[in-house]
Amino acid sequence: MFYRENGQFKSSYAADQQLLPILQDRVFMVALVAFAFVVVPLVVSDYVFLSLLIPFLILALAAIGLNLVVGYCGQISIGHAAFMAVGAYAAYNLVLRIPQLNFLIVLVLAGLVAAAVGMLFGIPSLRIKGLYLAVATLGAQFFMDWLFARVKWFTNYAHSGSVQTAPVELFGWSIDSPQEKYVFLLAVLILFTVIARNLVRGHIGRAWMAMRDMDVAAEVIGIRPVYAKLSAFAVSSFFVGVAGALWGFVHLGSWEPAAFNLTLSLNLLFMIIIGGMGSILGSFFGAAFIVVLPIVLNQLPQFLGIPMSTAMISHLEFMIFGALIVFFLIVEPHGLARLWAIGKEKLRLWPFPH
Amino acid sequence: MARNWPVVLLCAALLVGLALPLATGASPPGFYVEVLLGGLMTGVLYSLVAMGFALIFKASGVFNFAQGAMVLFAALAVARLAERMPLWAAILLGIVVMIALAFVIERVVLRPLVNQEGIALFMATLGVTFFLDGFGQTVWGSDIYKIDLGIAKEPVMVLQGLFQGGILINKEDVAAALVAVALVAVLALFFQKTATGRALRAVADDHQAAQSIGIPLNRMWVIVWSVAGIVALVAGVIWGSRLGVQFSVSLVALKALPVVILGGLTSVTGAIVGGLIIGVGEKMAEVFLGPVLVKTFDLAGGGIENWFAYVLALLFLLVRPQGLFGEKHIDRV
Amino acid sequence: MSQRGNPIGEVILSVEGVSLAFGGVRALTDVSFEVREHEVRAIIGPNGAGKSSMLNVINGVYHPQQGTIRFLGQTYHDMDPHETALAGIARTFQNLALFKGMSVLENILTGRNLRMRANLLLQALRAGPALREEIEHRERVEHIIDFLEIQPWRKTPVGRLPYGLQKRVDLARALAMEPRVLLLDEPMAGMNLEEKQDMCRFILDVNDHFGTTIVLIEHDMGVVMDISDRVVVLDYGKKIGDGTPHEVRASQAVIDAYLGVSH
Amino acid sequence: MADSLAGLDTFPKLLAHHAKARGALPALREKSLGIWQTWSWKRFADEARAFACGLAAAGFKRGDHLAIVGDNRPRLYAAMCAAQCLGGIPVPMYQDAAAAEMAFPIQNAGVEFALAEDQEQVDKLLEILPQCPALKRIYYDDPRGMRHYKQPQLAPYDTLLEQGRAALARDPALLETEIAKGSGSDTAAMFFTSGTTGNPKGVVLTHHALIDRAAAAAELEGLSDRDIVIAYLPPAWIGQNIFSYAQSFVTGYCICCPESAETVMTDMREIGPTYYFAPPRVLEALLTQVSIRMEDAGAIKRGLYRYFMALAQRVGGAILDGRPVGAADRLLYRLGDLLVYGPLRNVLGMSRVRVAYTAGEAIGPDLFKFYRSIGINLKQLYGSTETSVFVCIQPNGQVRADTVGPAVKGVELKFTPQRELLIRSPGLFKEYYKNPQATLEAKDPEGWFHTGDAGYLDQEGHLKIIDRVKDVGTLADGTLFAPKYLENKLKFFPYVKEAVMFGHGRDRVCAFVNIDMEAVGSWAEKRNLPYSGYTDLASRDEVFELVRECVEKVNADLAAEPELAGSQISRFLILHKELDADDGELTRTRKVRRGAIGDKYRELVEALHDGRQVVHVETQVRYEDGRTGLTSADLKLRDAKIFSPAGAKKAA
Repeated sequence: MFYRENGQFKSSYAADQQLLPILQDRVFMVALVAFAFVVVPLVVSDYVFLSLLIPFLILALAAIGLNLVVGYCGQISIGHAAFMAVGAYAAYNLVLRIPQLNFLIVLVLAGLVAAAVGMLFGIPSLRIKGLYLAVATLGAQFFMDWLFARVKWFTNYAHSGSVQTAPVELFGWSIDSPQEKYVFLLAVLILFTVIARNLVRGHIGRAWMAMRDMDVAAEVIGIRPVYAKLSAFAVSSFFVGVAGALWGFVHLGSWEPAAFNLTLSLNLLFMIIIGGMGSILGSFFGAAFIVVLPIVLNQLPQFLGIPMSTAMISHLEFMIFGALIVFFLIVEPHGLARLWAIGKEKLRLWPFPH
Repeated sequence: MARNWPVVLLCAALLVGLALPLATGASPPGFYVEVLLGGLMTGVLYSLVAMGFALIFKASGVFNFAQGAMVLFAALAVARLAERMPLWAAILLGIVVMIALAFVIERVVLRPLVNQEGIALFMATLGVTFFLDGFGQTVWGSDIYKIDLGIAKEPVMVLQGLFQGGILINKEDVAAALVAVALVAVLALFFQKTATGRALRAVADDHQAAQSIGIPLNRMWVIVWSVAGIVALVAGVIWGSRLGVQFSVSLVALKALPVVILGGLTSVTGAIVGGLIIGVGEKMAEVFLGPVLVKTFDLAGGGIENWFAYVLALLFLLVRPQGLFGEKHIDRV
Repeated sequence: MSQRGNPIGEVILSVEGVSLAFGGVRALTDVSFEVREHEVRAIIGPNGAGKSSMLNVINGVYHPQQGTIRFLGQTYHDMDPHETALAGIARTFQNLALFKGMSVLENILTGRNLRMRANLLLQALRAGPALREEIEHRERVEHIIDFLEIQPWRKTPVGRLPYGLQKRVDLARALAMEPRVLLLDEPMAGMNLEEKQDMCRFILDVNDHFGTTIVLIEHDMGVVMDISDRVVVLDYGKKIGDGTPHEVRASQAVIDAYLGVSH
Repeated sequence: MADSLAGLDTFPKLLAHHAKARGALPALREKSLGIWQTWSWKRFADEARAFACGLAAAGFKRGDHLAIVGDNRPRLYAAMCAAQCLGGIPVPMYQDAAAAEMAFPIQNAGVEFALAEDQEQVDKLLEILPQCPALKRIYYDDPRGMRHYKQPQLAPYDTLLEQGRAALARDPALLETEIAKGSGSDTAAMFFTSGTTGNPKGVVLTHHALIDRAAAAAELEGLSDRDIVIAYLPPAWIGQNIFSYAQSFVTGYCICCPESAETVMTDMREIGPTYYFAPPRVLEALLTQVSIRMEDAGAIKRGLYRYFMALAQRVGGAILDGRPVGAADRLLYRLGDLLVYGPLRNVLGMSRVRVAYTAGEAIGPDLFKFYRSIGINLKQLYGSTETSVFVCIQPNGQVRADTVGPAVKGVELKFTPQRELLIRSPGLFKEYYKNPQATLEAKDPEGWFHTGDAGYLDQEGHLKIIDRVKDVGTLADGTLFAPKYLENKLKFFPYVKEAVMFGHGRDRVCAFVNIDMEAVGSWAEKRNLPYSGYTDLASRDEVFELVRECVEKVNADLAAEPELAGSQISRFLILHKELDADDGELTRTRKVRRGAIGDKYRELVEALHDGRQVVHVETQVRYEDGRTGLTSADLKLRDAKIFSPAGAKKAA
């Protein structure tokens, strides 16, 4: 309905392959980013920042990471929180042991450590297919849980097993207030989103998708399975590792190993199933959904005057998550992102139905 | 057979590891046998859950992540029902509940997703896991509950003549093991001797062929999920009586996954053998390897049984991807 | 084959004494034949004769228990598919094996993957060399799209295309690899007459225009006789005939195999 | 149009001017290899000059003809200009013509050089080579499939271009001299018109004629080098060529060539032309598509569409014409523009259209109004190959559905007593090539061109065309009978694809009808009416009823026009096959050949007139591959109601 595409022709491949080829999309995106950077910090309350926006931004980043390996490369992982943990503890130890290191470098290094560990656990994917990998990654989850709980060096011999961090400092800017955290995270997320989009529309992204869609054919046309799968694990773990470091440093501030347990892994999976596997945009939808739903569940019964215990609410949350996963798999296996795409297509063709 | 040397090597290493505590004299023989038996006991339970898992995978190609959740759900059901009725009635009712659950899952989840890829079905069982965890705790409550099987829990000293100090054995454990073994036997009979069992095996061998000779797939799925549910219930009850019924049971039950990987996804025998190997292996590792690790690396406690099963399964995967008893898969292009 | 851009050359690929078995089932028994550069070589035989297995051995999907494949003068044993791809062997599939989550263009671009070099970091930033590379290969792919006349569908998800067109995309993807030898596994299976004619034309055009050597499996005997230079006949995993279409048609063993005379 | 074109009296001179004045601006775009490949004016000029030098080197001389066979392709346009540079004459030919049809123009024009787009066209030229011994060089643009052609006449475009480049580098002045030698009175191009009978005639047009008319129209519409045109009709038709060549050379605007015939709609959506020409049949096909696609929409969308289209019908035209409209309606129209008209224009690829023309045949008032009501400035013009197109154009604000507007600057109109329209204009053709007799018949010594069209000027000075003069006849009782007028009225119904009227010298009017397969097919599907194909559908009683309603509506309309009320359609039949140019029933531009049809189906005409109810027919049809076959059917004949003339007494 809002699309006016006449005259938006491409006279070069660069223009044809740009991120958002349609003018209206570019305008919308610029407006959205401007809104997020300028308007949101001015009007939103601390509560919304802390309980909604900050978790959303970090979880979106993690979901993008998981989506790269599961949604794009088709390699199932149910232990991605472990790589978040690796990122978080790597960052913790880097900051602890090399205090003068710039936090951005810490993030990159933490991501690299996570990538290395991710690759290690991705190695079984070379011998085994699909579902077996679930077990390998589940192993990673339990092993990492154990590692960070038991090996004292990682937690700097903290008695309780939990670690504390100071507020992040960046070029003299102390990222302390919710607004500052939000703006910092938003910038990081946008950067990583662009990187993810670039990767998936580059040849490495096509190699991943080829492995996912038809691995034998992919190998026959010359795609090296080792490289495709391990690079997917590495990049994915890098993203997730960075998200883990941010989750620890910016969102939690102090945490114990249980912060990155199996539940978080499953939640990440939930996000990409609901949001849309094989869609960067879907990762955002999924993250938003998982952040918003508990809050709605907490508020709604109150609002309707139905008393409900917190335990009840958390059980209800589980049930809704479960039902939604099955629902989406049956009705729209490509998740909210596909619904969005369909809506967009309808707008482009409006008033025609197809 | 030359290609099998890594497997041989791995098995040999396991055996050496198994023998090491005894050979080095790190453990008195009596204690060693106690640990071994304890491991076997847990292994039997793993085998039970893994059997349910392997059944479902064989018959419907579904990699059922919800097996652990089913164990918890069944255990919760029995525990809470037993508060209002005799245990046997609670168990019977629990079985009815599990069969009903199988119906619902087949109707709501499996049937709409028929012919989907394995990964989609796996994700669906993830959804079922979420749902069962939430639903179970909503309906049955989320505290820790006890199941009292009515068997005395005090340990009995046996074989005092053979080992110094004898071996402590829990009566309940023995009873549980017997029950499990009986169940395995019944299941084996069911598959070998009954028409339904044979139909199930036909389905497992070739879905399309089975359908073409008139075996109703949907009903088979209900049966197989019911059987898996009953197996889960037995496992849940036994576990519940030993450890109490709580959320962590579903995590422990997840160990069925490495078990089937080790044994081979499609093999019931594999599930049984795998369960025993992992049960013994992790117990041994925890008891004998754990302290060594703690001392060497200054760890904050052992707990390696949390991951040992997975690492073991992974090692097996790398040398023998199809598992001990699984069939080798050939790609068709 | 009255008109041909490239005269048939030296032996480019030879299959020497290949035997293959799955478990106890023998799929191929001591099969040998050669393929010359620029020729169109057909492999025919009744169902279950081992034709597809033969292709799978040539491009490394299966590894034969005995025998070797010589390609471009080198002997290969246990070569994996991506290695044969790199060496210059491409193939299409009997049952469509397109990447269904991608558009036509992306599918064909994957055929260029083995020639794309930009590293992860460059791709992540889509920095100069990565972007240049993308554009350069896009242009190559566009020529193939043009050649196979699939322009109106370049941005369509492959799953939405009719069967015949998907086959063409499969061919385009293989062509994008710029192979020396192109293996076609029943390129015309399931097509209607018009689609078959188109596909024949495309195969001959490819052979003529790019000089690609073609090895194809086909059921439609009319097609095989029309477009191939030489034919190998397999039956129960054994070679029972080898020669020009004319010779093969006259061979008693071949006639027997096709008429089902017992052995 | 900022720059003065004084002294630029030929196309090559204009091209040189643009290469200098706007060298970097796009002159031509072509969707090729997935993107819009762009030629700047400089590139265009370079290509044309190089090719010209190549042609010269190959022996192409002043006054030689260059046949150009193919679709809209930049290199073919460059070749047109290249020929003109040397004082030669490009002869664009229909790319969809059969080989046999191409022989006459090539023989007639004594063509020695030809440029073919691709293998398909080369094959046709080679086929007629024995009949055209003069044809000595055939160049081809697309080398695909040409590797094995060994004929000595053949050479690729690229080779000639390379030779031309080399020649140009050796002697740059030669071409300048040749271009300077050209003058406005030289022949610029020759277009063959497919007459309804006999051989086509080569219409000779001078540079001056084409440039003068192109400039006059450009001035009227205020065209500039920022306009964009999509070239999708055959370039051999003046109705494409004037827009994609002559006017572009005058204004410097950009021509866009679609990737292929199948992708025209998509390509047009991308390009978004600002200046657009479409014959009524194209507009009709588009509207049919819109209607059919809208029928699949959900109830809300359909309701919205219906509501706003009704509003547009009421006020859309007035708003476009700048006439006063109530504030509420204006506001609602704005809303409609956001919700329906804007998106619709976008989907049609017409969001940016400032000026759109339709011509070539009469356009249905509903069809015409539809486009105007959704805010597309569609206008009618009148012209022909012989007049370099622009004779009459409807100026903005004076657009009517039933007239074609007043004369464009420089044109004089007058009428014979038989109402035949005569034209005198700077754009008139020089002659029919090698056909002095036809030239004499068409153009009298005073310079008036006899159009053969019957019509008159209305009170506002707008031209109204009724029919061809030779077709206007009388019924047996002397009543005026204008068959084309009736046919058009009937064809304006979506269910009727073609109609042919017979009545001259008879006592009543009878009609042949071709139903529109797409429209009637979907109508039938909605009613669960099974059918196996055209013939089956066309013989259904339900369909006859449908057509009868259309015929009776036409009759009711006619009853209101005093002069034509007597010529209402009293009987009709639905023809068992679709009229086809390959069977000689339509011209290449899809006009019905009434005489040929009347001869071919004489028995049916007689049956209609003598009142039979059923008649058995067998006809020969020619299939696409050239084979012929027989089809036979029992045809039903039906009566239609005749209305008494408004306030009159005469009953039928």
